[in-house]
Amino acid sequence: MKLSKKVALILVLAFLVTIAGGCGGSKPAPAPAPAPAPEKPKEILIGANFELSGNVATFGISAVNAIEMAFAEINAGGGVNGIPLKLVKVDNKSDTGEATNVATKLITQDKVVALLGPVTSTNVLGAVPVATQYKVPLITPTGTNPKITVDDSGKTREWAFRTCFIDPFQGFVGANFAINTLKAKTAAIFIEKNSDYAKGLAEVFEKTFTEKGGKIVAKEYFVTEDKDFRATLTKIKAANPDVLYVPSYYEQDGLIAKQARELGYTKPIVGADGWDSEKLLQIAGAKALQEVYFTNHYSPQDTDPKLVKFVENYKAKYGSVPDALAALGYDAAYILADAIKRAGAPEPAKIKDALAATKGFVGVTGSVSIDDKHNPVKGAVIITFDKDGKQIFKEKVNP
Amino acid sequence: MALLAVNNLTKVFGGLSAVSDFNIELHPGELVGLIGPNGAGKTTVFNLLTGVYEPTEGTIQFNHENIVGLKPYEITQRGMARTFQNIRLFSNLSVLDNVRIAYHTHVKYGLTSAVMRLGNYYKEEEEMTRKAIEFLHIFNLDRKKDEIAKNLPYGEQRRLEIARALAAKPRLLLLDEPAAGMNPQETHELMNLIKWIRDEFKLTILLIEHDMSLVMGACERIYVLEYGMIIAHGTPEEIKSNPRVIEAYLGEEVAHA
Amino acid sequence: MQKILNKRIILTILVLGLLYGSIQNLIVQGKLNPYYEINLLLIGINIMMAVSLNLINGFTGQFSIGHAGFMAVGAYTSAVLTVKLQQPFPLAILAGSLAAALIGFLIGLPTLRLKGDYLAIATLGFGEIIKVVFVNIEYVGGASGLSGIPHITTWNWVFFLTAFTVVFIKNFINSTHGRACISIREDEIAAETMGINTTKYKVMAFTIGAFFAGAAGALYAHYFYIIQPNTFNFLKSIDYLVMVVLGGMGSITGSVLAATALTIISALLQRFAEIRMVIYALLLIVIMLFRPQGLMGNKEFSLSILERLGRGEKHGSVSSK
Amino acid sequence: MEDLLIFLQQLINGISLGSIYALIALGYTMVYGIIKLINFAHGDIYMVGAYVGFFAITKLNMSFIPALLTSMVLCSILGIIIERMAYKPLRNATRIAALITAIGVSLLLEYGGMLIVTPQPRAFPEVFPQTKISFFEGKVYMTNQQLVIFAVTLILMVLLQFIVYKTKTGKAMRAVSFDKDAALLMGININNTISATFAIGSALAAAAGVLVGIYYTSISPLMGIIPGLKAFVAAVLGGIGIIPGAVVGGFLMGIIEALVSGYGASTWRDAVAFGILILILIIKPSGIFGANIREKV
Repeated sequence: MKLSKKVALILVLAFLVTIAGGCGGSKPAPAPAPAPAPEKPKEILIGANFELSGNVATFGISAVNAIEMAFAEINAGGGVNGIPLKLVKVDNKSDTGEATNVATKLITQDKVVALLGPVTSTNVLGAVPVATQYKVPLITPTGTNPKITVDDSGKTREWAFRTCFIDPFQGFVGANFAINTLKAKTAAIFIEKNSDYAKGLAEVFEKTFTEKGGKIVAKEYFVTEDKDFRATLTKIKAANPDVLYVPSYYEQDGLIAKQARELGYTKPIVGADGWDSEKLLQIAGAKALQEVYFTNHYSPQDTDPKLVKFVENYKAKYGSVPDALAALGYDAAYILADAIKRAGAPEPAKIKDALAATKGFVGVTGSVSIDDKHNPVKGAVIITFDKDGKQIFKEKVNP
Repeated sequence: MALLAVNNLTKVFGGLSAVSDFNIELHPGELVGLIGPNGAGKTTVFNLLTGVYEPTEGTIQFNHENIVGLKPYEITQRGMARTFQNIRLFSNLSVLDNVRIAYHTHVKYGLTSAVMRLGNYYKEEEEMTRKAIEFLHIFNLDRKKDEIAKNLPYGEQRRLEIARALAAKPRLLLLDEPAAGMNPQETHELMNLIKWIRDEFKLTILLIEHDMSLVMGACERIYVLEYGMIIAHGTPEEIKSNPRVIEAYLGEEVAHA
Repeated sequence: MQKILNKRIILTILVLGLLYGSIQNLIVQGKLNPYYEINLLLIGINIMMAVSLNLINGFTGQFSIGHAGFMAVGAYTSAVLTVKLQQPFPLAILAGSLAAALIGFLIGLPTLRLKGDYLAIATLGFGEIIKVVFVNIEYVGGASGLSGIPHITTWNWVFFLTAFTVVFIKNFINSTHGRACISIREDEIAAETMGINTTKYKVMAFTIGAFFAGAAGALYAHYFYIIQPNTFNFLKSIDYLVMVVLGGMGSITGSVLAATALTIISALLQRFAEIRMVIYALLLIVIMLFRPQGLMGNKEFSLSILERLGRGEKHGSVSSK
Repeated sequence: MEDLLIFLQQLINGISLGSIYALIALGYTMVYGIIKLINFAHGDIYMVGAYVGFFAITKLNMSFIPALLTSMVLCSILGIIIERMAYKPLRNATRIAALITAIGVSLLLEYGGMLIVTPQPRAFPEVFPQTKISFFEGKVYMTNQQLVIFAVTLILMVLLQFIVYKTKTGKAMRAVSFDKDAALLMGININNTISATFAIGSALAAAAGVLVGIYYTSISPLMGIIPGLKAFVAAVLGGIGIIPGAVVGGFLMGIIEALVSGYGASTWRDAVAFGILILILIIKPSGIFGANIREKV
């Protein structure tokens, strides 16, 4: 017993030493001054600052998986301008302070030329000041809060970019669809209180819906960790809305659709791109998805070979169908690679300028152009479900 | 004039009276014993006097003040200290610290001077330590001042508890079976010590004890408790010959003493 | 005797000064990488949290697991002052600490009657309630948090406040007030019958602990640009509890060591994203199995140990005779 | 009338949510009752239970009952292993050291689980078809799954009461919980008794996991944290260590949450739940069913 205890202790210590050593080793040791000649670097270091543990690890890992896959594909095709990309992947524990910490580490320790991530707006807001301070471009695949790319005075933040919709657009499209196509007069909104994404979309939906003459009869909240929405849904059902707007991610969306139907709510439910996942059908069941519509970047009926290939490869590599976060992460990686290519040299300032000039980039989530507020301009489609719960194209909306 | 006057003290636990109609009067300088069979309610009386339990009925006058409803620390601050049947030392602290803590009520420096090390902090700490060592010296524990309390032998733990109670500078000292677990030699020494501290510190002492030799030898008056009621009260001689007491004790122990 | 103590104070100041000076020198010369600076700051903030929690848990023996709640109060109060009311930073720190202390006082008064696990669960509950309250105040950004907080916290602030916290709590513990708290941990009933107002001292320890957690929160908020209620969730409280237990309940130096070590370990493990938490979990289990009393037990490592060794004295009470 | 029906619906919502808290709380309360350890890992064993059920159904094509039993058996073994490896060496250490270890085990299960099964939520297959039951002309709804969970909770509670009060193991458990040293002197094998408690507690958690998988259809490696916490609160609410107390506490939590969400504001739900907990603790620290124990002086 005594002996085995000692052995265990030694093993753990050895383990730690290895890790510490590993870290020390990977540190760019006091390099003999920055290489003077702009010789071709061996690899281009890109920092990934993602939520790999903590309460939104699901999202972070989804996105980073897709990014790793994209990098592998790019490198298999010879890299960018002949130089392979290398992802330096670091966990921020789903914590804003850690996001700041990690961003600093990636830039000052690992000397990355660009940052990808984090996924949630709050964590991105913790990382953006660091990127700005050290002048390294940052792309968030999924941070929807307008403040990420525009500061309080309305000025565009030079070094921050995103490749997802910002809140206003999808909320606007969703509200128009509810009024025009669904002929809804009243609506209820069910908001994920601790999600910037959901809050932003809901705000715009409400504004647009009331401006067009509709009435919001119920506005309720839940938190991400919730699984049982029946109590609030009962309250919503009692308000008898023509349409229920739920702009969250598929796990909650699926549960809400299922439980709403169980409680006898039969009218339409409208959502946004967070609904896009194969798991939605498994969670909610086909019956619950009747009369469900959501706004998205692309349609699955799309036979775009790029998209088909992405879905297949992701499935093969990770054993599950990619969700919206994966698709957005994948595109963010390719948009970055495209910018580096156009920049000509892997230097932060040049990459930043190239990113800002992105025009008509075609990714798996549609065609992307970056506007002067560093937001993507993309078209949107409205998706609904057939009897078996398969996604079908409903209508197309352009920005 | 009585230092402690207890009238009609009653404590009911969930319908059962642990103590009922308890009356006692202690005069300054007295050394009084409280005896009775196991479960007679002696320790409950102590707990009522020191405010650990609140009485169901009755009054407790201590130094002409009604102390019913006061918190234990308030009663201690008014000059009553006690020891416990099942020794309650601050067992992970040093012997010295045990005594210094009891000196707490007499320290005047405030939080600010404690933290900033201003004002009387050093002077009072030094004074407190000196006093504490004096008390330890009385109980022959001064050489063990840096030992951890729980590492002391049983008899020394008992003595330390009394030293600690004394450090609170009481006028009335309640001792709950101070000789429990001691051998006759130790008990005899303890008896002399108790008498000595009573005289030296001008204390009044109320003593619970099972060891009849100690009670009979040390106490001037004795109260006998059975089923929560006082069944006899008098000088040791009177108690020894009281038939109800002999009955309560089956004659044995009293006859021995 | 006065002399010896003064010598000790001078020695303490000397060591602190040396530590401060050498790091400050590195920063001024630009030799300290910003990443190391961040982690140095985090170490300071974590030390403040761990030491203040140790006062409540380790010294006073009151099992509290809602410490991050007080940090949140300090962080939000100070941030509101600087962001919304444009007040100076020192005032914001003070206000944050006082607000946290006030909340600690208000919470402590009713709950500290509870003991052991019941107190733990009540403090956990209060921590969560504080979080929910911030989630529901849109003025401070609700669930998405308060952003745009100026980046004012510097190494100087952190160093001096950390040193102040440690010295304050150490001096408190080595006074009659501190010993009163310790006696509550040892035996509450005995303490009470020795004339110690246990409620007062429990609430006092709780309030002081909350005060420094509030200060730590204020420093945190003004370094990391944005705060949100979820930053201060119950897992954060657990993190600090782990530091206290790992370092040793009732050992200030233990808390300092554990806070430093865990911050460094956490930073080293950032790279090992997927297995980071697994390693952390294993470490916790293994350390507890081998040293359940924590690294330092309730011993302190201090300069006076050397002193005492020199005089051939035993460990134990600090009898400065 | 309309309002009354909505209230009835909220009550059903609350009871069905409360059943789940109650199921998890049962195991919590047993383990706490016997070794006074807040077994933080309990919520995670519930998660493991859900995953075992998931793989038993999807990969091994088991039907509901065999999958449930498999999950319960595997989780009891897991519970025993955890107890023997992580908690037993600390039985005489401070309770807080044991608590930290429990937190370590909890993190290990969560993130170790994440490594193995990926963090993505998985959709639990529909093992028995859901039917909707409606009352009052479709104004109040309920599903057969809610009924099953409610029934299982009550059955398990009665079964546990039986085990604890009528069987030899149960008597040993009570003896160990009352006084470990005395129990040892009476010839009770303390190690086996504690292991049995962990086995039963973990099996209960596993059952809860599988049922929740079926009920909510979505499972993920971090699914145990919040219900685990709430269930512990429920156990304290009812009087920790008391089996019917855990169930009543669970139902109470569920109903409180449903009513706060339904009539107040859903975002204040947790604050109200914890607020009530604190109030109850202050008024009656030992919980609703607990007996107040006076410290012997």
